[in-house]
Amino acid sequence: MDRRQLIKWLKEPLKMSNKYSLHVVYFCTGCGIIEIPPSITARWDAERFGVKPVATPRQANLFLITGYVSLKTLKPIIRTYEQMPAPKYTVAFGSCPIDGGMYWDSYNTINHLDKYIPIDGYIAGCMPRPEAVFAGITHLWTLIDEGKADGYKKYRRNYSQYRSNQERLYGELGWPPRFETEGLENE
Amino acid sequence: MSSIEEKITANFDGIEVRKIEEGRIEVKTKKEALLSTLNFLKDEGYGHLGLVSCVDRIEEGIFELVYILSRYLVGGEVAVDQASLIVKTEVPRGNPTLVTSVKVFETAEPYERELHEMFGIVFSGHPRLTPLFLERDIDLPPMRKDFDTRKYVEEEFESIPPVED
Amino acid sequence: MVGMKIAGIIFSPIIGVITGLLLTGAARKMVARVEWRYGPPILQPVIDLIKLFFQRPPSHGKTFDYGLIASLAGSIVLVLFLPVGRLCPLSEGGGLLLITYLILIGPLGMALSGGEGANPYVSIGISRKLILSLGYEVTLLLILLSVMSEYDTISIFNVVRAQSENGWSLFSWPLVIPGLAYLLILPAILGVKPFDVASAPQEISSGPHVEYGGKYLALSKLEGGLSEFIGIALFVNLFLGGWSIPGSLHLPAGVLGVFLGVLVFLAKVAFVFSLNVTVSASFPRLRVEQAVKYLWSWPAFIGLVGLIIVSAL
Amino acid sequence: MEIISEKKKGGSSRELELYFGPQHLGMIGNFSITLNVRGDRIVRAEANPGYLHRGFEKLMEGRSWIQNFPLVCRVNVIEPGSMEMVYSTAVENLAGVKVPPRGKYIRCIYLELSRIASHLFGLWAYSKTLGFETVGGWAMYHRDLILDLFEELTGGRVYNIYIWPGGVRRDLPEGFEERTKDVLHEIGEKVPDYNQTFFENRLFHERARGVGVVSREEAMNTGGTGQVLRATGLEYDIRKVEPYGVYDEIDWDVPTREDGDAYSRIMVVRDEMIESVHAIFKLFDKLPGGPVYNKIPNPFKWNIPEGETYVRLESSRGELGLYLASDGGRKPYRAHFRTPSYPHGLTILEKALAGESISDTGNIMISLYVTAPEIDR
Amino acid sequence: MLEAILVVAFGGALVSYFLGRWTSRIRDYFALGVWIAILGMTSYLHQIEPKISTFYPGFLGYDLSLRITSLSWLFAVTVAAVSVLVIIYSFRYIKGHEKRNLFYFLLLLVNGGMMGITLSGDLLSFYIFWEIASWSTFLLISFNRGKALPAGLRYVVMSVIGSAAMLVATLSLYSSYGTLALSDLSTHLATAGGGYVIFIFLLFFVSFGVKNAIVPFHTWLPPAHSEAPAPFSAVLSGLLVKMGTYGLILIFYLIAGMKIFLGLGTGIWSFHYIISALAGVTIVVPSFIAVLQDDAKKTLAWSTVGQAGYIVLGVSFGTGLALAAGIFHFLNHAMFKSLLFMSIGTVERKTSTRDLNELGGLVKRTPVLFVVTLVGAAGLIGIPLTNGFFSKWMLYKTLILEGNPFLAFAALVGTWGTVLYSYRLIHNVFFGQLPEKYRDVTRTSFSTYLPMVILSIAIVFFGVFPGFLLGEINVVTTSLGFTPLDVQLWGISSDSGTVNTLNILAALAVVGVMVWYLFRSSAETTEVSQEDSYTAGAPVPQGRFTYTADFYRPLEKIIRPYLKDRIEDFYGMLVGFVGVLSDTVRRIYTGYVGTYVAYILALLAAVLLVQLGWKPW
Repeated sequence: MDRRQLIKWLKEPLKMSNKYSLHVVYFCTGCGIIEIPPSITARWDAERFGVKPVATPRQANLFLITGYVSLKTLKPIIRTYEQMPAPKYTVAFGSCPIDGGMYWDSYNTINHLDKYIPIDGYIAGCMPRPEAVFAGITHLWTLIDEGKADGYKKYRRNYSQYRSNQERLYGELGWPPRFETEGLENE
Repeated sequence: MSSIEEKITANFDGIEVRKIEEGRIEVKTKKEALLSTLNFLKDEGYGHLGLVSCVDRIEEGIFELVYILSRYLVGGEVAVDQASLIVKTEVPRGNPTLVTSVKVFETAEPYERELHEMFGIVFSGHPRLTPLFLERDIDLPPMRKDFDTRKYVEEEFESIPPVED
Repeated sequence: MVGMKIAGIIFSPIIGVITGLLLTGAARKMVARVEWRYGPPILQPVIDLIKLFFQRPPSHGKTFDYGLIASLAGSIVLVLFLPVGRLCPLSEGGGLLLITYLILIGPLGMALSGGEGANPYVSIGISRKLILSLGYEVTLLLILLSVMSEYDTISIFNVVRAQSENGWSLFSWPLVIPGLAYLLILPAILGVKPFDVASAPQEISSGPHVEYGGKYLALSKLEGGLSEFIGIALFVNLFLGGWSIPGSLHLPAGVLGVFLGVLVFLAKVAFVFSLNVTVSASFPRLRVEQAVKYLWSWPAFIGLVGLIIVSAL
Repeated sequence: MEIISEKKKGGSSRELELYFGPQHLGMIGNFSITLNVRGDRIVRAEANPGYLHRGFEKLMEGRSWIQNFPLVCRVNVIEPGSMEMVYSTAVENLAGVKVPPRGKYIRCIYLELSRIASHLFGLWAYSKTLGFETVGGWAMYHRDLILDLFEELTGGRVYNIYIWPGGVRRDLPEGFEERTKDVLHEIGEKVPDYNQTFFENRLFHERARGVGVVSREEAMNTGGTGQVLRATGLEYDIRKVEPYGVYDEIDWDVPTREDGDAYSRIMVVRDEMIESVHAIFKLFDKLPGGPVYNKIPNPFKWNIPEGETYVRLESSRGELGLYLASDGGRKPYRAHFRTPSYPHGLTILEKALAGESISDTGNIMISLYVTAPEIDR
Repeated sequence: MLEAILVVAFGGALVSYFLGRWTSRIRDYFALGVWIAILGMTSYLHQIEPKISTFYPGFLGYDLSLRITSLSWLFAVTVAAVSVLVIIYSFRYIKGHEKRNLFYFLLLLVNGGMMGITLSGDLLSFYIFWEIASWSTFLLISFNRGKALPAGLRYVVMSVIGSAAMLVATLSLYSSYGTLALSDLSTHLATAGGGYVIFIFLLFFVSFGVKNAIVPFHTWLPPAHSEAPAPFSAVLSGLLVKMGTYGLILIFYLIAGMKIFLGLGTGIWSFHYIISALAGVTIVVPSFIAVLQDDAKKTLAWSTVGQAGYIVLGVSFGTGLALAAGIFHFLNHAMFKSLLFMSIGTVERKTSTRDLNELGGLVKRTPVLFVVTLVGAAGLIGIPLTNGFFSKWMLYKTLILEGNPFLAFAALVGTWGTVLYSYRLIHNVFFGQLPEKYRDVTRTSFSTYLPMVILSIAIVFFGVFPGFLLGEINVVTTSLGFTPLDVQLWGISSDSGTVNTLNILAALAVVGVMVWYLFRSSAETTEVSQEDSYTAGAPVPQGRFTYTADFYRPLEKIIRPYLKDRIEDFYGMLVGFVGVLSDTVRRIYTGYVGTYVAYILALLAAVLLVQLGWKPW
């Protein structure tokens, strides 16, 4: 660790620690998951950078959505995202969460994931290679450094919009609103 | 030993048996005779129900149910003579009900659940016709030919506005 | 003497916590190497801790908070009663019997805290943890009783002192038998594979830690590291002679001696720990009843034989 | 009477309802099992699929015959090769396209390689559910070596779209045979290590023996194929009973075990991997020259005559089938995949889990080779 | 003064019965007043010179006398104190019960009987009070009818056997020495032959062992404790069972004396060692049976058997430290077990079940109850800084240092059983998702909480300052001939220094505050509801998301085969056997269970034989 790093650590321990300790909770939503095991095992070893899968959303601060999102999966995704403690980051894998990808006309996959939960970064490709995963993570680092990875704040700010989008999709969601939905829009 | 085609025609009236390609025999049976046919074929050694499928013949106004049966062969046995059977039956699109074949083949249970969900075919006597894959109710079962998935996506997903900060 | 006591009170918990953290980091590195990986930096647990203290986790209620605080506090207090090298501020009171009871505070505090989390995975994890504890505790009690009977004292400090004069218990007859039994149950005490049933992430989503996020997880990680330290420190003190060096070498008196004693002690702890980690990386996890059955077969038998021999001699 | 039936349906209030998946470290794939638990014993298990349902069969009806290739390989991400094979065989059957001999051999080599890759992935998944990340890491590393070969062959790591109606897309590159053999040798050299640390590990035996037993009758009644059947001693392999490609031209064995438990299934997988390696060497030895594909008509204007076909082949998880119907147009009229995990995951899994400990949920699930995407499609 | 206490106790019982026919409220406060007065009077007797006073001259030609020593004072004051708390607790608990008048009468009678037992100066009055307590206990156990009746019957059979054994021993002593006064007997027994002493000891051991539920005689206890009304369960477990302990101390150390008691036999075949071994079994087996119980009160009942094992082990082991530990544990047990029975009683009253598999989530509704139960359970386990820790620590220490590691092993393993069932009790009652049906459980009234809060404060207080009680106990053990212990207010000396609870307290407090500060100063938390819990993504299923049923199933699979109550089976076999024998008797006494009669007849025959001068030794 050189001196610049050290100064950074002392100045902004929050950002630095969040950068170098990304604990991952992931959803095996389809193809992208196939490249997660190589990234965390011998060939690429994500743990070098402190990226490590954990068991529950409570322990995590990085949410990997590894591929297209079907209607049935989106509900657990929302629940899992809401259960993560802030600050939290989301990274979506592959082309499908961006705009539906090759499943653009499927009746069971939603096309734009960021209508329902905020996404801090996309890794394009079908599906992204492990190198792309690492590129995505290093890009997330710069976003964290610049304070641009603020999806959780955005979610808090625009919760009523997110919630209404989620409810339009499902009708009843099965759990009460996380935050107050009234009176936030004007802020 | 007579071939399976001869046996079937000998035992059932009004049944069409036709070889469609090497190792595949099509058996067309009436809706009412379906269970007895399946039972008979199971007793003949066709114990492996590979697939229960359905084809929406919208122009003819029918659903064509497809049951694919084959034998569990072992050792040196080769399937050239022991062809797989493609058992077919028809139900009208207007009133798609059929008796379940779960009692004959346990494997049919999830397949029939799926067909119920995807085509709206009601299998009477099925132990649980609960939704299998889909999260929300779609008015028209999605695998039917008249279900336009692109229009559905346009209406249901694309209409949701993006979140603006 | 008073100065040393105060130094002990201040330093031994700090040493315990830091060693616990570093051991966790080292374990991750070592396991990574067995798996042909490079592994995280050795300070990774510290980075994780800093991050966790900045997160904003949800809480499930008062018991959820205070149970965890009590758990960590209990474990830290326990370190005060253990000789860490020659630092042993409170070890003259109560001795091993007190330790066997103080050891309970950590897990039970966490169990209470997790209980209010109202998650069945927590409950299953705690149930497994208690069952597993019963499994190894039977042997551990036999071992402790052997040691206490052999040295005719209940004070752990006296045990260590006797070893520094007469040689390590692990290499002396008849305490070698309970020593072996201790080595056999040590993975279970540390909760490493094949005995990590209580927090099996692939079965019950990390068990008692399911509802912990942010600082809760941080505290429980500190507690976890500390309890690993305690498990090994107990072994080192009882069987590897604490601060003493083998042979005719003697540590100098005074501050330097205390310092060197701590270093020697920590070196032994690190050695025993690395032994366990390498073993653990080459085993799958057992089911809990298989683990208990194992713990009640050979280790308990050896422990019993040890106690019989010790009390007969 | 009503009370009894309601209890049966809803379960007693003393039973705990536990969700194993979708977001669970022990769950490989996006799948969910609802466990009704008493103590740590599973009273009843209910498989809950659909998290990966994309409606492939509907999408395929809207795309042309060739456009469907990117779709079919995505049905199963773990072993896309067999998906390509089953679809292109079906298309060939309907259109009457023939495959040249070299094409057939290369197809088989490719299929066997992807079978090994799939099995290594399964080994990773299985050892991970037992908490044995060490062996899992090794297996994942070795799988990556095979994926490198695919990358060289086709340009894609996972989704290769190498098999094509009429053959394969391109011939083997220069020196590919040697490099493949090198990789296989490298993996083969580690087999004793695998054996020592995993397959002959006493703790693995304790965890896997007698767990999740599926008897032969049960497996046959519920549509079990692949390892599930072979672990009960039945030598049932589509490559033997209905040979496709060139499997009838080389000499190879079907490994079996007798007990039908998780241990037997995993050991069958291990033996199959070794058998596949041997098969690849034999295939390379017999590899003939000549073209690797027969020309097909312009894909954009390719009408396939009316008809229907059912194709089946042996994937790494069992019998993979495709029922494909054409109405004479440019697009398939109906496609329905018969995926091996479907009966394994929805029928056999529920039965095998009942009465077992919750510790063994993942153990049983992965040993049955339940792969979520191909159930949901 | 001594007579006054008994007059107030029994007179109060009668008066409260008649008062209750008039008004229940005044009866309640009157009963409380009576026992507060008794408590006051008893406390006033603190460290009084041992004295004897005759209160009924010429009962069948024999003078009945009362006597107070430091030992009996300690027991008497415990009885009085717990009785006061139980009466306060009963206010609410028994309210609305149709026979509450009878309940108060019997409760006061039992408590009075126990006061009599502790204060009696000769074996005959001891026997009389013993019987008063025993029979009113029977009526109280069967108070709720239904399942309680067989439980009561089982108790009465065992109790009659015990009483008969005591009667035989008493009569034998009288016929041998012509006196029953405790102070006289000790001089006589010192010169008696070893065989006779063992005979007397065995008879008394049967009698007190039944009451104290030592392993072969324990079978009555679990059903009785679980079926009795909760306030009485507290009395039963905390006090009445321990009258057996008092009797044992009386007979072993006061009448026979330490020398005789410890001098019977040698090595592991000595009398006191065999009793210690029995006590060891009493610790281990019931503690693990308690782990497997589904009924909260049954768990506590089996736990009572196990804890009684610690007390008997302390009493019988024969060192001063052990005896002090035994007496100390008796006091502690009276505190935490009464507390636990009260709290489980409250839970049962609120939810009308005590099935551990049905309960759950109550911490959200009744936090105070949770805290007091937690303190009680901590005392039961023996967490440092609760009173249970200290008594157990003393016991272990003497067991180890006197060269009995195996007994120490039994005691320590028993503690692990205690940990397991205590945690399960806490977890299954208070933790987990709050079921829908308990959403509207309300907090309980002040009078229910008051005794529990007092007891829990006492548990912690005497855990931090054990010296208060140890000082008193030291006086007792010294008066029984042991060397005094080196007792301080917050500890006791050991070979390695002083166990200093204040050290532990200070360390825990300082470290706790530091950890708390660390916890508080880092990022803030948001409180979430119970429904917001990790479920692998799915919403929480209502009412079926609590892990309670078969909590220790993996363990159960291993240990259940070994933990069958074989003694129960044995008795069942015996009853069957006697039933066949007494078929003729059954015909004469139609409608009554013949076996019990056979027991009584057999024992009466033994009495007669002894009276006729048959000397089996």
